[in-house]
Amino acid sequence: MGCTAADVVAALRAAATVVQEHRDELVRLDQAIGDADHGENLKRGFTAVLSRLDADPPDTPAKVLKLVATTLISTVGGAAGPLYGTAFLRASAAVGDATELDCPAVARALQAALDGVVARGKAVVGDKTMVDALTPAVTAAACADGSVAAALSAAADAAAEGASSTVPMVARKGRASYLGERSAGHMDPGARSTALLLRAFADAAAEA
Amino acid sequence: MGCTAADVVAALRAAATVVQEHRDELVRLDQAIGDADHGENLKRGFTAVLSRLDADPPDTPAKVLKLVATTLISTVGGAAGPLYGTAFLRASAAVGDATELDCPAVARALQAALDGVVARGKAVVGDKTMVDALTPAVTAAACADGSVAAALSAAADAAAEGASSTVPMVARKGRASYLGERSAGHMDPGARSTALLLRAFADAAAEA
Amino acid sequence: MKKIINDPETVVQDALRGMQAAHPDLLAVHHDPAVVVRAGGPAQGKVAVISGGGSGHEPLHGGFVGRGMLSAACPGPVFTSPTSDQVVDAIARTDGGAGALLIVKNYTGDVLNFEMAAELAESEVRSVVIDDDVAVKDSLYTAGRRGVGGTVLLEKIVGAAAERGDDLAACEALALRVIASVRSMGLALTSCVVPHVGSPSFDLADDEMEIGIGIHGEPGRKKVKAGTASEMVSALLEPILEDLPFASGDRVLLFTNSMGGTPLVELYLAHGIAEQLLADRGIVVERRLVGPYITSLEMQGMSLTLLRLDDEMVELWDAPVHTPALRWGV
Amino acid sequence: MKKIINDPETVVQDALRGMQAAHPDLLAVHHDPAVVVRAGGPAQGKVAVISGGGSGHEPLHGGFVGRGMLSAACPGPVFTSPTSDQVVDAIARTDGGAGALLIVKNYTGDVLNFEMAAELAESEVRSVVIDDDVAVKDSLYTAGRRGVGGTVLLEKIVGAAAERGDDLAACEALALRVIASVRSMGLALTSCVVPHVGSPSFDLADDEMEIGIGIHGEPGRKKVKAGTASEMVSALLEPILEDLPFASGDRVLLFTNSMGGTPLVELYLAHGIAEQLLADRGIVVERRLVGPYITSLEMQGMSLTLLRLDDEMVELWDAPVHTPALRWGV
Ligand SMILES: Nc1ncnc2c1ncn2[C@@H]1O[C@H](COP(=O)(O)OP(=O)(O)O)[C@@H](O)[C@H]1O
Ligand SMILES: Nc1ncnc2c1ncn2[C@@H]1O[C@H](COP(=O)(O)OP(=O)(O)O)[C@@H](O)[C@H]1O
Ligand SMILES: [Mg+2]
Ligand SMILES: [Mg+2]
Ligand SMILES: [Mg+2]
Ligand SMILES: [Mg+2]
Repeated sequence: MGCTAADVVAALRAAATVVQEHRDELVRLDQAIGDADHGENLKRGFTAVLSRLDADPPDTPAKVLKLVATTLISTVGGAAGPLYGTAFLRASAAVGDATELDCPAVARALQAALDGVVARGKAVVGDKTMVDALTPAVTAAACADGSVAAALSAAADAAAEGASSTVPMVARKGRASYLGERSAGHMDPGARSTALLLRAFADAAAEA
Repeated sequence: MGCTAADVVAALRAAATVVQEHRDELVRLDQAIGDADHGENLKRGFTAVLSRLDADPPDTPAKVLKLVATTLISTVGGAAGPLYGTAFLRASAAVGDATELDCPAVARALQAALDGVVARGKAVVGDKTMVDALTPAVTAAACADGSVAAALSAAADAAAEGASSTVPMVARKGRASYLGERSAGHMDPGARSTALLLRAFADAAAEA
Repeated sequence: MKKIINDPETVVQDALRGMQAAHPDLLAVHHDPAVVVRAGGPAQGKVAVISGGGSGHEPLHGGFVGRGMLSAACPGPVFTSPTSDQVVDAIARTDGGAGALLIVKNYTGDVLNFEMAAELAESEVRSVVIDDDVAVKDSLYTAGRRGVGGTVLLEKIVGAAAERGDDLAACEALALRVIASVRSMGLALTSCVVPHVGSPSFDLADDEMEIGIGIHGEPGRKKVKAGTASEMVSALLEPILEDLPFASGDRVLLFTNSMGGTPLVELYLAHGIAEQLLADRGIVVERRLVGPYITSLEMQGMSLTLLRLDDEMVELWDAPVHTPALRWGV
Repeated sequence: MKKIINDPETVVQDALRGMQAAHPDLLAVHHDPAVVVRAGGPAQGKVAVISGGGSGHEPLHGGFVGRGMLSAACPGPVFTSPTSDQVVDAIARTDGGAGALLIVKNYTGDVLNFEMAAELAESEVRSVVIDDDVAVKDSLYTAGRRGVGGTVLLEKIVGAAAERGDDLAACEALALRVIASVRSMGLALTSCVVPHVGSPSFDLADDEMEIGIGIHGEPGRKKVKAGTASEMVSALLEPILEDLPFASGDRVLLFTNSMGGTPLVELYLAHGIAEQLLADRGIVVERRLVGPYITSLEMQGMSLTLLRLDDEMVELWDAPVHTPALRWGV
């Protein structure tokens, strides 16, 4: 049992809904240590993703992921746009032209996404960025029983923990780093959005 | 018993003190229906009057009044500067070069001051201006017993009543007129300052 | 009150010192009495164009001193008209033998002080009073309409006429033509804070705006709920259009002005709406000015000014100007 | 939140429409992706100088598009860097065969998006990153210093070099020389309000100021009691002087900038103090710029920028410029 293009589209619809629901929370997190736009940026991006998926749904998982990538790159702006955009672009490349993704393919996609974020943003674990959520998620996404839903759920749990782990950190990358010590005590908005997205993907996979 | 140049100087010192004490009140009155500067304008003017009187005290009442006039004209600005300046200029001219002013001379000076204000500002009683304080003051400044102090005291009382009478009025002159009906319910700052000045002059005369 | 000042008593003087430092090639600032004059002394044979008023409206008037605009500006204390001494001094410093035209905004204090100055000055002097604010009823029951945004356009156009050598009577006649053709109105979203007062000049709730405000923190026609930009622009433009009235086919200069605290992004947004509304009515915007040119300290809000143009006004508007706040053609 | 807008979602687009209406002779505004380019098409053989960044800093960058300065500006959403599409589009619209220099303010978002654009563009592209804000420690533990006020001076000087025909390598080298010679720092008395947020970006008590703020409503180095103007100017100037460091005998351009909501009268006052402090240290102010040129919406506050000049920079600063916000010599 794998993920078809339609499943990936469904997962992205779920993600878009979650982003919209958490827009204000992400704005508030970014207001504390950044410039108060992360929720707005992602909302703009995923709203565009939805309308492009509606207009012309691609027929392979890779094409869906690539459409998401180019849409995020052209609509999100800020740091998150190129970072999430690169993540989806690399994920798309990692899964080839299979019409259905099995669990190892999903795990490869996650690993490629992380590699892309790191290549672009040069952050390491502990810098208080989305890398602190994505890194443990990749590690946790094991395919023991071959279930995509189970792998994604483990990844989402790990990402949530990773996001929580950013609270005490002092930021060393992105806008929050300007605050120095004053950045401690707040969760990183990008880590939080990564956790939210993975949870939405996991829930969608469980329902598929 | 008349007013010498020294007495006029003393009266102006008293007036300057009163203006300083009531600076904030006059600012607040002007804030309600004008532009919040009347107290500051008069304070600036009378501070300059004090320092010029200190530097070079003139030797006749007319010269004292003229020095006050030119000082107010060159330091107060706004509507009040030319109006009070003209008032003192006309008062100066009205008392000639006598070295002491008797009660009729003081009454003449007051009448001349009022005429000057009206000539410059074209306001009539009821327009909600200093004319509403100065007009009854001139009428009340009778010289029945020949006492300058008594005449000024009567003038000051009448001016205070005149100032109170401006509260319900709708302004037809000056900045407050822009407010139309909204100007009613507030005392006119210029009428209030006229009453304060006359009270200061009267008290100084009583002490002389 | 939080302001970048040392002492409320010396704000104007201290700011003038900074202005002199910022524009050594353009301005000569004199203190006691305070007068800002064009660098280089009086231009022989040219009418001196002089204005002034309370401070707190910067760049008006000092920022408009220079070639092709004002010969001198007389800055009063914040929101208080200058004294006649200042104006007399300005006339003496800039009259190059062709007399002086005084541009006076219609406020009792300004009118009285400039009037005294005209009486005292040794030069040939004419005065014009600008009263373009349609928010005030022009009747026996008021001090008449206030002079607001139209002042900037008047100073530019008459300054250009004086620069090309028009005589005093011609400058005065042109000024009266501009005054007859220009109308303005403003609104405030927040109040300003006068330094020597320290608290807001008027109160506005979080969802209110004041329509028809002047430039001195004096309250306006009425408080209303703050609506959309489109509603705000209509609320200003309609009374202006009805007043002159402006009609389809008129050629106009549209001046969209910030009261000081409104950022440029909002001002451009409002300007775009105003252009559209005018286009809808067949009124042709031939020239425009957008920015904070006549302000009320840090007040948030805007004003619109519309000038009906003729060919001569267009030519004079386009003529070279070199001042701290307006510069082109040079 | 009270603002002159119709809808937080369309603020930038609506403002761009107004900007186009206000400057039909200077600018051509394209939507989707949003790019502001010089009217008249690409100048053949001239290096295209392109910048961009989040909106809300007006007149930066769109107000600096025109002869002698920028070829194009890419306006992002309020305080959010533009996307790479916008930059790619700007390059394609303005490259006249001599390549494009991208001027990037050092923020992670701007750097990443411009970097992607440079990878995707079909033209020869060089990028320079400006990071003049001394309030931020430039270390491994930060994203590096932010690009702030120096950007305006950089765009003017490099724009003039491109206009006179310098090639891409020369423009890049000059830009790096300017970046190496310019330092800035800012403070805020009040916070701005981002339209899509609706509440202040940071809190400040009635007697506090935030020293070392950036231009995006991000908090600064520290909160302190708001003092006098002299204290404020010193608090900005001293870290700047120490950093380069600037020394007695240095020739400089002093740029006194309003964050948007601070009125001109306060800005001139602060400028006068800064000139005096520099004179006291034997630093020679040869050129100056005073006004709101790189802002943070309605934020009250100011920044100071100091550029150490050489003869070529002076010549390029003085060269003709014709943009909505800066104009001289033409
Ligand atoms: N160099 C980086 N590497 C990885 N993630 C980063 C980096 N810089 C910033 N981020 C992430 O981007 C998030 C901010 O995104 P967003 O607010 O949309 O952009 P901006 O900071 O440009 O306003 C941060 O919370 C952080 O997780
Ligand atoms: N035309 C006038 N005639 C007489 N008094 C006037 C006239 N206009 C204004 N005033 C007086 O001047 C006072 C305001 O003075 P002030 O606040 O110092 O000047 P401004 O109105 O220019 O700010 C008013 O309260 C009123 O008493
Ligand atoms: Mg952000
Ligand atoms: Mg007043
Ligand atoms: Mg006043
Ligand atoms: Mg951002």
